[in-house]
Amino acid sequence: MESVWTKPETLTDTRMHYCPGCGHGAVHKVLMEVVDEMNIQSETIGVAPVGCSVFAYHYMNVDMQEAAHGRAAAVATGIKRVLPEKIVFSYQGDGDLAAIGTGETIHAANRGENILVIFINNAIYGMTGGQMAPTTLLGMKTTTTPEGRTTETQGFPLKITDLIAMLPGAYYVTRQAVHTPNAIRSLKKAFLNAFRYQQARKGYCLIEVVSNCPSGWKMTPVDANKWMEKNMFPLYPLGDLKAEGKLVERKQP
Amino acid sequence: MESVWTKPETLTDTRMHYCPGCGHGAVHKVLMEVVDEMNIQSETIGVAPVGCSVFAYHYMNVDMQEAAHGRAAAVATGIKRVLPEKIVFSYQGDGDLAAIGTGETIHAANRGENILVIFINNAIYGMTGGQMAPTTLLGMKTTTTPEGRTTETQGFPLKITDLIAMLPGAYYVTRQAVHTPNAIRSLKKAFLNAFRYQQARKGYCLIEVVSNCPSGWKMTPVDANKWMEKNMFPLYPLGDLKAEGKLVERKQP
Amino acid sequence: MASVHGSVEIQVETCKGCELCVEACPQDSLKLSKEINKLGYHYAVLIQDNCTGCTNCALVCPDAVITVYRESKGKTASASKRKEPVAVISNVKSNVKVVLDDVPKGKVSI
Amino acid sequence: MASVHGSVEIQVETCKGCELCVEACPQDSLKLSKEINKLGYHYAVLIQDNCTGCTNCALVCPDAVITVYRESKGKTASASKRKEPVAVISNVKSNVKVVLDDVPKGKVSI
Amino acid sequence: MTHEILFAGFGGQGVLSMGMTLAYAGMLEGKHISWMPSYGPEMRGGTANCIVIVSSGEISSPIVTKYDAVIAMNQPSMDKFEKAVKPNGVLIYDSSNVIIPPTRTDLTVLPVDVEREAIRLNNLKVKNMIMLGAFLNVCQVVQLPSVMKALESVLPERYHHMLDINRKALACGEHLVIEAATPIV
Amino acid sequence: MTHEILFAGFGGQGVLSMGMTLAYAGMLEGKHISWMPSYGPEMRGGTANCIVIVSSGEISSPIVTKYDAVIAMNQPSMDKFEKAVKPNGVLIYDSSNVIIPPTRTDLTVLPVDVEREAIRLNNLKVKNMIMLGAFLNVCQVVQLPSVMKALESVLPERYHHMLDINRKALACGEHLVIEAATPIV
Amino acid sequence: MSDSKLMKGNEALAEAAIRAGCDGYFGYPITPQSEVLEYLAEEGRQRGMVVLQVESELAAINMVYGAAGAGKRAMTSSSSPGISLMQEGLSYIASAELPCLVVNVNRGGPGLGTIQPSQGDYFQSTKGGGHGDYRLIVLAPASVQEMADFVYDGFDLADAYRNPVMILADGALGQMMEAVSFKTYDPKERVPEKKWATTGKTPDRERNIVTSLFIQPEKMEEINKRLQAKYKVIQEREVKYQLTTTDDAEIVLVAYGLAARICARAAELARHRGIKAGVVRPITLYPYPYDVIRQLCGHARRFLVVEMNAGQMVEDVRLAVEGRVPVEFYGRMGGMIPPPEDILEQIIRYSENQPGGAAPAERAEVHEIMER
Amino acid sequence: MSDSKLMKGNEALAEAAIRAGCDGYFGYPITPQSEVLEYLAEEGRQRGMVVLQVESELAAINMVYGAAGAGKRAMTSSSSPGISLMQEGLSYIASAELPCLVVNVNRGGPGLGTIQPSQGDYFQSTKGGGHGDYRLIVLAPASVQEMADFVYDGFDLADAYRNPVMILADGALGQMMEAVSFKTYDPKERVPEKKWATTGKTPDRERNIVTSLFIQPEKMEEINKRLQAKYKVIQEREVKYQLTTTDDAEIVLVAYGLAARICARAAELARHRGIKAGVVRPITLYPYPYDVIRQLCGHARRFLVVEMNAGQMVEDVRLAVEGRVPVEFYGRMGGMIPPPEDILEQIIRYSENQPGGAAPAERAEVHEIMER
Ligand SMILES: Cc1ncc(C[n+]2csc(CCOP(=O)(O)OP(=O)(O)O)c2C)c(N)n1
Ligand SMILES: Cc1ncc(C[n+]2csc(CCOP(=O)(O)OP(=O)(O)O)c2C)c(N)n1
Ligand code: SF4
Ligand code: SF4
Ligand code: SF4
Ligand code: SF4
Repeated sequence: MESVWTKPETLTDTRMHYCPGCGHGAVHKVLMEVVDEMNIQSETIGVAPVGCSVFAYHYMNVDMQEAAHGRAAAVATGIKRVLPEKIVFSYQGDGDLAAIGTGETIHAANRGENILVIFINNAIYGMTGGQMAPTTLLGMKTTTTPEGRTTETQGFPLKITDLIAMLPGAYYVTRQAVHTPNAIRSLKKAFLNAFRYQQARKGYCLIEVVSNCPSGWKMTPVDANKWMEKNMFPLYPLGDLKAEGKLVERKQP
Repeated sequence: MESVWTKPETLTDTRMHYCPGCGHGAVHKVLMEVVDEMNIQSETIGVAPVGCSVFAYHYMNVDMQEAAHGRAAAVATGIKRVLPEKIVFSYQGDGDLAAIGTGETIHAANRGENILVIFINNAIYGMTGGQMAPTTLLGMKTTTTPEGRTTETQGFPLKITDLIAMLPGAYYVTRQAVHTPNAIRSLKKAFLNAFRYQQARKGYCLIEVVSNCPSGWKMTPVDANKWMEKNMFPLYPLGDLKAEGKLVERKQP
Repeated sequence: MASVHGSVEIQVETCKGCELCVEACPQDSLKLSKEINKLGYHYAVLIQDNCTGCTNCALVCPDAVITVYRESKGKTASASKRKEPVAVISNVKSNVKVVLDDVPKGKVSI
Repeated sequence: MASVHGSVEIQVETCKGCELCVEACPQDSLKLSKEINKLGYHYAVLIQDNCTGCTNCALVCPDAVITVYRESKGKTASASKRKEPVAVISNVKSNVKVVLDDVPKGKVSI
Repeated sequence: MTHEILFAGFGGQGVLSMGMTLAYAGMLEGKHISWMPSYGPEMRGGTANCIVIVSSGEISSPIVTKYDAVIAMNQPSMDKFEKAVKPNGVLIYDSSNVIIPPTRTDLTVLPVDVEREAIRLNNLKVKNMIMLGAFLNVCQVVQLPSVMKALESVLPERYHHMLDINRKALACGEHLVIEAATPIV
Repeated sequence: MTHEILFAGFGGQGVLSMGMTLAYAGMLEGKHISWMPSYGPEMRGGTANCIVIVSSGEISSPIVTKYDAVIAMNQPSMDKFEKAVKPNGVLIYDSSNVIIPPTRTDLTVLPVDVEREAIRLNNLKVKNMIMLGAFLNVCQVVQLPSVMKALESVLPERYHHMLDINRKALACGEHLVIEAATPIV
Repeated sequence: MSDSKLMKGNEALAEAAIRAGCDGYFGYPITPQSEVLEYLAEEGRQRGMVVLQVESELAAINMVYGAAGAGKRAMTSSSSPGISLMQEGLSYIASAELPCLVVNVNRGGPGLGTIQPSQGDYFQSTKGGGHGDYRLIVLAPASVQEMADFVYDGFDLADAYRNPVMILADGALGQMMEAVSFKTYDPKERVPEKKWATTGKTPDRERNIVTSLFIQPEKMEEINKRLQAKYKVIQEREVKYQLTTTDDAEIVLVAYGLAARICARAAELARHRGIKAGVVRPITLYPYPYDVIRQLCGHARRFLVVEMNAGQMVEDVRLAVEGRVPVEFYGRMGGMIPPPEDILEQIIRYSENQPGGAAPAERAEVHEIMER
Repeated sequence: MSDSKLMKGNEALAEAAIRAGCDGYFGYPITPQSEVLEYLAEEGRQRGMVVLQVESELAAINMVYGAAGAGKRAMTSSSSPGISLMQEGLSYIASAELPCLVVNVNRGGPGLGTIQPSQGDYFQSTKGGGHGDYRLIVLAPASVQEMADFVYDGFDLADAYRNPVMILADGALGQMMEAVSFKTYDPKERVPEKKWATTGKTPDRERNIVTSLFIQPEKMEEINKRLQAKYKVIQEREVKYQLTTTDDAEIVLVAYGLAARICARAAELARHRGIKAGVVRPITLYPYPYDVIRQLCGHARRFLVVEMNAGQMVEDVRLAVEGRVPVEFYGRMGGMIPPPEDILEQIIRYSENQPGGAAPAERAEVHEIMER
């Protein structure tokens, strides 16, 4: 027989430190698959966040920089501005991108930086042990919302991707997932689009991946994915929010 | 004859340091007028920004705190959370609120902090001598955009008020001005609303005041106001963006 | 001649001569003086007695230096209350082309 | 019995037993082993020879430890290329109630 | 009198709570105690461990490098800490997880097949308590009753339905060592 | 030979450019120079000032507190800096803006009615150059031609159409002092 | 010890904050101190305290500014990188003279570094990591009990001097468990009236303004003089330290926090070998116990400073000793903890008067570096 | 001096940045240094440099991280409060060993303070305001010419040691004008090849990773040792200072930046009065010229440290002198500049051996403070 699916070459052989079933691994895999297919390893520079994916550079065989917590978009801007010919992406969690990094996130998008920002939304702070994230759902229990998130104290889940889509600087904004083979296929297309747009100097692209955190959620991976479909997708519906610079009409939940 | 208009009592007699015709003075005046009329001087705590209005506490005869550049919303949050019965407002310029303070601005709104944020949008950094602001118009010349603002380098004017209006935590979001007697009357109503909402614990209110900066714009006050009507209002149309928690339908330019 | 009679009091020493009141006055009752005050500004003055006390000038004045008075309907002005405008200039012509030399530059910058 | 014939190769030592592949497999060809690997995980194994090589398991596997093979249409399998699943377990019953004791807690936290 | 003890094993094996239970028992007996966990990376997959000091007097350094006793729940721990036991100290290990037994001859070495016992108790979550029981039998750092009592505080409320099985495990562990005395490998 | 000079006045009176022009002229003549402005709050409304040092040798401190000459363009500056002039130094001031004349008798005091001259030149923006011209007449810190030349570099391109009127102002200032010699108050 | 609990340092600190009457806690998670926020999120909220997980450390320190300025007891906690982000805020708080408590559970740096215990932030804490001339009062606990006790002291000192107080611990102290008991403490009795706070301008007083802006340099210098005078008083009144067998010590160890406890053990071992060793443990890192160290120069033949960093406090020891006797340094970096045995080794070396100490690096290494 | 221009210090620095081949400038306006950004926004952009006004100092320093990590010459500039916001970023940059230039045009603090010139950020710059053990190379210009020259030196040093370099000036140096000339300098010849930079992984090499994360303490300690070894070399090789009439000086002034020039004048005046005064001006504040100061203890009867702060560098002088002779301090704070005459007064006082110096505050004042 011949192999019909093998690990992408640009993904290193290092065993990933992620917990069993964690979405980070899947996203890494698809991303590197696209780097392989587009044959852009030598022009790609990635920026890792502070978060569980802080070690992304152990697994992605491309030049990478590890940014301070929340500053990945600024670091990516610094790189892209002095190396405009290269393909630059940042990879960030919800705490990194939507809490401490809010300013850098919004202004990079508003400047229309010609970069790709990958946003892993698992509604929790995985790395530090399961605290509330800006995207944590109402009523969701975390180590810092033991009674569940309430609007009085912690406000509302922040749909930052929707805000970014409103900015004229943002060219392509989409929300994806990695829980099923089809979701994976769709995410792969999104990555292809984003990198092609960057090559064409179209400007800022944001790909949110609604993902899981079995450890933080205290569920088995299989249950976590089920819970995600049931509870996260309604608030964070999958699909394009902005395509080719135009807002995509979609009924808001 | 009897006096039909006199300086509000809560406005101190200190001569304001603002340049001739600067909108800051007018906003201070209206704000204190409302504090007088609502008779809330003793419960009101203000937060001054870093910007030309850094000395606001010289002119407003209420307890005030001077916040670090961009952190006024955080400081206001700190005050309001420990003194929930008081009326708390922050007063910020566009650099303070929409550049360095982006994170604090958005998260205070998203938490639905029960405070009023007053946002003076003069499309420039007045205090530091006329550099570009996030709200600076495209093509507008400033000391840091000598050729005029271009999207390539500096991105787009940031309509942060529109973003905030999208957040469920924001209850009342409006855009006002101070260039005519009617604008002043309308702004006064807005202040009254916001303070009443705060007393009723409705949550976060944002009042943007599209204003001028004769010095920064290098125009006489009269010309500045004309220029403002002609160039700023189309991009920053006056009126409510969100009333009583609901987005107000309005055609975006 | 306006139906309602009013008047304004302007603190000339704190006026910054921004001219916004002049612009806002529907009666053209205001103008900038030829003289400058201690701060070097040409201050606003009432130049005609046609003020209706509409308060427009006071509303737009950023420095709140204008107080507006109005003939109270029904009752006649009690001398005590009545106030004269502090400065009225008959001839505002001037052969000096006054240039509002660049609006004070170096403000406090932090 | 599936029309197309395929098979998978699973690196049992790096598998973390997350069971997502098991979930994703339309043929129910996969299951978690009774044994644990060096890392203490019950790894995925192919338990039936009905794999169609649809690649679903490989696609969802977060750790990219699955390689998928398929009978190439037209030509017969060249022995050289053919690979056997590394581990096949006949009886997956077990009298030990295996509890996936709390998913590794103390992850790197920064 | 001071006991310096190290508990080591995989992240999931509950070595930290083993130590915590012992420390708590020590506290209940009015002794000075300290519990110093390893935290961070080595806890994932690799080994977790904690140093427990139980003493009749003030404890200066909570950090030591030589131990009166080491409890090793897996091979990596054994490899890493065999040499850290003081001469004539005690080295107890989970023989179901440790393939290569220790080589030192100046120690009391006790292999314990906690796996087997756990299966007998039909609960793999109490391996650590079985081990603790076994340990307490050879080193009377604290009294078993104190440990039983300690469990109530160490186990979070929501797990109190498991108090009994844990107590059973402790007891069974204690009795085990008698067998162990005649080495079972 | 070192000249330490202070220019002071309102923000809008162009005292900074006065000093800058002098400094530039000094540089053109190959002298060592430094220009130290006051910056910040006191510039709004209040007084702005700058210290200009022109010297044949290295300039150590650009900051001094006593001056060979002070040019005061308004009352506050006069009040503040009269005492800062070195004995036998020069104190020139704009008599159209200074109501209370200086009282020191150990100085060369020169009131100059720049307002009147400016009106004569029908341009109130060149008061500062009139004053500079007057000053240069009493203290030949640099040669007038150098100053004329300096103007080209100090005036931003977009104002070069005003070079002439400024030169005129300088000249007229120089000539003024002859009158001033016989004090006009 | 019946009333004592077995707690992590971080938990003990959090529990003490509640008992000390802390009105508002504003924080952002970071290892190795997230337990503080987590404990308060559960216990604190239930017991009526304002506990907010905020968007960043920047927001946190500025919320503390606001809450402290409003006259309430406010605090935040973080670890090294997060504390670096608070430097502007701390400078503002010190300048506006607001009382508050900031906790740094120090981890190994620089940069993202590691999460293991470190004392690498000594300079930042004691000399001022923010801009301008200001000082934090810095308390260095060495046990879980002190992690709790110093919270009360911290708030009291902060209120007494209207100055920010920092508790500088390390990851190990935050994570380790010891028996801790909580003293009876009634905030109502302790918290002074705060006439200066912004609580709303009542007719009976002028408005209160909390600011750090004094644009006129003359005024700003006055403020600075006031601050310096205050620091002088603090230096005179608030120095705290602990001496262990220093009376006859010929070799004196100087260390703080966890390192001090390890040194105590090392000194003990040294004395078993007949070496007269003692330990000075600064409890307040600012104000610093210069005097006591100077006095020890009498019989001490040598000082050995032990830190979990590259040598920071050693400068303060040198400033105290002023060359009277040699001051040696031994340190471990990047999250490594020096075991008592290693320190003993150093003691022996020096008591035998051998040269050395922890050489930063070999010449070879150095060249390798330059060759890069 | 035909080729020389009359420029503000800020402008000269900006012009030099362009000529030094700075590829990217990322900054945020703040007085008294906004002219740097403004000059570059016009001149720099026209001459092909990347010049970005960004949303905050935080963003700026992290963009510098990115650009420097990409192998380009990157810089930012700010003033005190803005620099405080960069402390986390600076610690990251130092840890990841990225070469870059950071300019601090120091103003009076703490807090928002004033915009007048100050030297209050000495500690922050030299001891590390950020977390962990790291050092910046700190250059202190004293003239507009040096504001320009030190930009070239700064970039060269940064590249040579892969270390962030800070130019620490003050508001006056930024705002004052002097004649300045620009040397010929060809970046192409000076910028070394940066094999470690992230420029895209080509087949011929392993991927490059820029990071400051070393989670294993053993590894992190190695990194720290490497850094310390590097700093040792820097301390050995890069110390720069200027001596003025110190050969026979009995009273030696120590000051840097603008204060040093004022001291030079004061020393001159002192010598007119027959007092043998001299000045040591540290040009590099890190590495610090400890040795030269130590050597001067020979004939110097006294040191007088003059700073525009409450006394920060004086600690380094004391560390050098180690009590051999008295070290006095005179400082002005909050944006005040000490005129030569005042310093002369101090010199006279000390040469007449009177006690004193700038007493921080009177006892009375102190009490007043405590009474608050
Ligand atoms: C300045 C700073 N603050 C806080 C932290 C601690 N920290 C590390 S990762 C993280 C958040 C991780 O959550 P997220 O960004 O959602 O990524 P995830 O781990 O969930 O993938 C935090 C708060 C830090 N390292 N630096
Ligand atoms: C941390 C910090 N960065 C920068 C500054 C300098 N600064 C003071 S005010 C200001 C911006 C003022 O503009 P804006 O907020 O629009 O208010 P305006 O002056 O226009 O009213 C800046 C950048 C500062 N004081 N602190
Ligand atoms: S903690 Fe959550 S996000 Fe982090 S690796 Fe584990 S599962 Fe993934
Ligand atoms: S600079 Fe602009 S904003 Fe500031 S006071 Fe003047 S006019 Fe107003
Ligand atoms: S509006 Fe006010 S400040 Fe302006 S000119 Fe009229 S009176 Fe004067
Ligand atoms: S998905 Fe991958 S890691 Fe998970 S069980 Fe299957 S093979 Fe193992």
